[in-house]
Amino acid sequence: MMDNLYMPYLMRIERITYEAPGVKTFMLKFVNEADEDKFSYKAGQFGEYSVYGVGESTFCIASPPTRKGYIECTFRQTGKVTNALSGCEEGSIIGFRGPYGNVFPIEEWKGKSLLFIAGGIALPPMRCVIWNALDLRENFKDVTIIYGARTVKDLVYKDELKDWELRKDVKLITTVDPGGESPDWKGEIGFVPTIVEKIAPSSKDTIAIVCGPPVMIKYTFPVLAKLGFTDENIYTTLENRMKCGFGKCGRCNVGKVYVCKDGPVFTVAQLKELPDEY
Amino acid sequence: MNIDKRLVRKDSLEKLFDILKQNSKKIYAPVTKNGKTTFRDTASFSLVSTGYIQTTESSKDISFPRTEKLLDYSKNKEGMSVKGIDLKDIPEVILWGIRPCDAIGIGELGSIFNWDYKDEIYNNRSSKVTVFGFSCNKSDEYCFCTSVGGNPGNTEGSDILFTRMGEDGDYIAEILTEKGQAVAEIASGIFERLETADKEKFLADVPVKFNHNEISEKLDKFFESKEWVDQSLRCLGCGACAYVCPTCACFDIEDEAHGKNGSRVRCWDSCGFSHFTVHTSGHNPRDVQSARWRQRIMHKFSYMPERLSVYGCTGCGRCSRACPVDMNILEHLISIQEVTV
Amino acid sequence: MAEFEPKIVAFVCNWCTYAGADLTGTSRIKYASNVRIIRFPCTGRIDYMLLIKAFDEGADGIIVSGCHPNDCHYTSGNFHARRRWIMFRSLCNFTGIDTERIKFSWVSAAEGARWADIVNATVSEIREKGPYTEYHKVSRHAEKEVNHG
Amino acid sequence: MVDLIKKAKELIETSAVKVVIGYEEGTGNKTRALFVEKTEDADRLIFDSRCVQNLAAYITKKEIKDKGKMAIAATLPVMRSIIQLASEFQVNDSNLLVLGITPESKLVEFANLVEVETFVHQYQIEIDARNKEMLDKLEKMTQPERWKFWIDELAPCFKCYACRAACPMCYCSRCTVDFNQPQWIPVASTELGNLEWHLMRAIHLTGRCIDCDACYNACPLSIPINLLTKKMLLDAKEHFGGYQPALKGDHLMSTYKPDDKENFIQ
Repeated sequence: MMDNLYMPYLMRIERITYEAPGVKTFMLKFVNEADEDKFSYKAGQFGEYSVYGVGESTFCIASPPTRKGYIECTFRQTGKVTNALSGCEEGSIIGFRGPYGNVFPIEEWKGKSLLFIAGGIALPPMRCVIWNALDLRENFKDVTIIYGARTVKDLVYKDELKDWELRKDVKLITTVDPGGESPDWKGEIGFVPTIVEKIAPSSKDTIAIVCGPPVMIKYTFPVLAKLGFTDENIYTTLENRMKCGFGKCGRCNVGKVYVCKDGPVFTVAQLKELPDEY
Repeated sequence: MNIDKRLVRKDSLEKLFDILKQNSKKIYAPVTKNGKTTFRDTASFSLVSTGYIQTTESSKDISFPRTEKLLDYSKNKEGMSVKGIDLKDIPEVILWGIRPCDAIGIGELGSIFNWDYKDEIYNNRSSKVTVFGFSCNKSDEYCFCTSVGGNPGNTEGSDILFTRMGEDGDYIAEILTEKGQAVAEIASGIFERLETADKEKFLADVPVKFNHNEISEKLDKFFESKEWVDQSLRCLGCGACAYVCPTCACFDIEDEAHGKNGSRVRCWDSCGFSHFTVHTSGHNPRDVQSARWRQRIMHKFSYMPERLSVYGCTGCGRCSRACPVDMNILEHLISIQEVTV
Repeated sequence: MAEFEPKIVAFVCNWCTYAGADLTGTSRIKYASNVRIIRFPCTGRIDYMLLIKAFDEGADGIIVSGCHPNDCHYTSGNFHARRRWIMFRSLCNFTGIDTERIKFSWVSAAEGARWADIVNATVSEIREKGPYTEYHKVSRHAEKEVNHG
Repeated sequence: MVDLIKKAKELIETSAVKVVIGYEEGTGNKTRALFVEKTEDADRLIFDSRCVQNLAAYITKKEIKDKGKMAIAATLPVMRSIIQLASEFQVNDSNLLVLGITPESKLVEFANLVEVETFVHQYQIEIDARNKEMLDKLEKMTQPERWKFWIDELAPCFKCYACRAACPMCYCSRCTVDFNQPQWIPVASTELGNLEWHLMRAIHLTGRCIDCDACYNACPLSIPINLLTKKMLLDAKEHFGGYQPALKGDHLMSTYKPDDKENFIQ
């Protein structure tokens, strides 16, 4: 590993969960136990997942660092590598290198309320920090999760959504876009920014974490501002195309900021400093 | 170490080459083909080009090959075996005849490959290169090393720097490093005693064309300038500039599969290509050529100085010479300096 | 050392040659087993890159075969293909690709014996020529040592 | 070129076109493309024997097209490219005005592309003596010699794709080499990958290339890749009768004749 930055860990796919059309979660375990001992990460970091013979693809680690012995990733089948990953079976071996990037400053959030807002396939990067916070539940005041997807079918982590719904210490609001509801849908109907506005969570002592498609993010920030959230208290993640993951291949930078090294976690205050190149 | 200045007679250069060859040194030297001069593994001194102002390609290929294997894998019954390249396999080489602007580029490239994460593949390759620099006694209108802190007789990056005394003269050899010393010892008879020598008077005159500090400062607030659009209109978006550049480091990582076996390779890429930053979703953060041209200039003259404390440009002028549509970097930098924001 | 057994890839159309090859089998005509048949809807679908890739993946010879002129299931697929092969074969020849290793033929659904003849002739010719090392040598970049320049 | 400057000014002034594409003095005794959008810039227009870049490469470029109707100073190869592009529905009379420059360096004005076509058809595409000689030399080589020649020639290619970028016919927004499902041609520069790329390029240009040498002129390593397309041009002529780009009619490689002649299909 020291000699060759590009050498992935070998990981065995322990379990595959079908989340939504085209979306799967892999539970991965280190093939070599020695690798596992060396490995540590924090919520918000990402890695390069590879299918040998096909290539590498960048996505977040979706499981919390508080759960040891495995990592999980959730991906949507869209490109060459995710197609190949999707074709993998339980027991298959894939490559993983990482962790890369910065982290959600969970320690700094101690004593505050947390508001998670996610849309579609952007729940996975947030799931890591949600579970991280829930595993250290006593550190935080209110925990609110607002999660929306296009249709009921597109909601990911359906089992965990049920868990969160049942927990007394979590307030979960799920929503689907108008027209995306099923006859038995009991959640909200409407786009995420609208629902945030309707729920109107308090900004007092609260950190907001927002992940989702660009259009959702674009319309959610003003709603949060209206609710009194300052730019320093809203966190989000950026995703740009990457190859190396550590500031060399030259793709992911937004102005002088490298998403792979300075990100992927940014506050809105930091985003406002960046040129429009993401 | 103290710089050891020696005399190498013009007729001894061939002898030096032969001695190094006899000591089974791999020598990469400038060779001309189709009218273009490039560094190639060269067997004989007779093939070595002289008189070139600058080679078409830079010498970065030696420490950062255009295509280089990162690892091999093979799928078998037990699962998978993966083997990284063995750094011990990387050969020692002599890089013969590079210009000071290329020699300085090795370090600039190195600063990218060592930004936090140490890229030992690059480091290993570049540590195994002994650099025989040759000062410039000629320059052309594309040269601007002096504007980015270099000069035609700059010793930085070379292990031995040769400066020719006049058109057809002998050489001053400055032995600059232990690596240079070690190679010089193999052919100690070649390096004669030198009484006094002032290499400065033999060097090309490269006037300073712009103030690079001023440019960096200006670029900081130049992102939204219309200048990028004006400059890049004729740019065709090929990768010629990046591929001949001694400090362009953008790369791609790809797998090459053959049945159950294959390798992962790293290969050059260019920020000028339209698909360079495109997301799988189709979204492209740099979706017009002007944004990509801006990235090239900003990276070299703003981001690198700020983040890595080095310039991403050595003033070799290769990109301007290689450009099929005459995108002249010097001209564009000067116009950035002149334009009012 | 055992005698060299050439690897032959055959790109054939579904309607004529594939059916012809099927007939060879059902007629119990014995022929060389060196050929891997890849079935296409029509010869018009057989892209140049497929032939190039076959050599890349280790083929020593290639057979491309479809319906006789005027017999195309899609009326003109083989005419289009023929024109492209004329140019492609010439380009291959010009770049020094051994065009004797690419055989083109028309084999109808009724010509089972003819298919066997073509395969046998190709196999023996390629066996004579030996493996296509000239090509395979350059195709395995990854297997080469770590090189410069 | 006084006529051209005058015409360009008039076109911009009357808003007949938004941009005039021509040549200006560049650096290092080179000329380069100029995009005239303001009348005062028209004075920079020049034309002489150094103006060989095929400007037709710009007329399919999004950044230029978005400006609106264009006029282009077009030499014979540029006009041929335009006709070929028009036949492939990439340009038409409503978005392009051709300011022809005859081989005698005279400005000719064309009302429409049909007139351009008529003009172009007065001239045959001829391969120059130097390249003809090179082609003959290659023809006379044995197959292994030719193979070695091309592997050696193409080995330095580092896939900067300047050939593709400079070619007016390479206007695809996504080239075959940019596809990765499947990855037909390796992304990296490798011996075989380079050959595959240039084979693919040549075959995709067969019957479309008008022999302007833009690819060769753009190549920073001066690899004689234009020999491949020249060979295709000559062969097309031999097998299917002369080749001239035409506004209407079938494209050479997407059509056939029932009596196309060959001697290699068993």
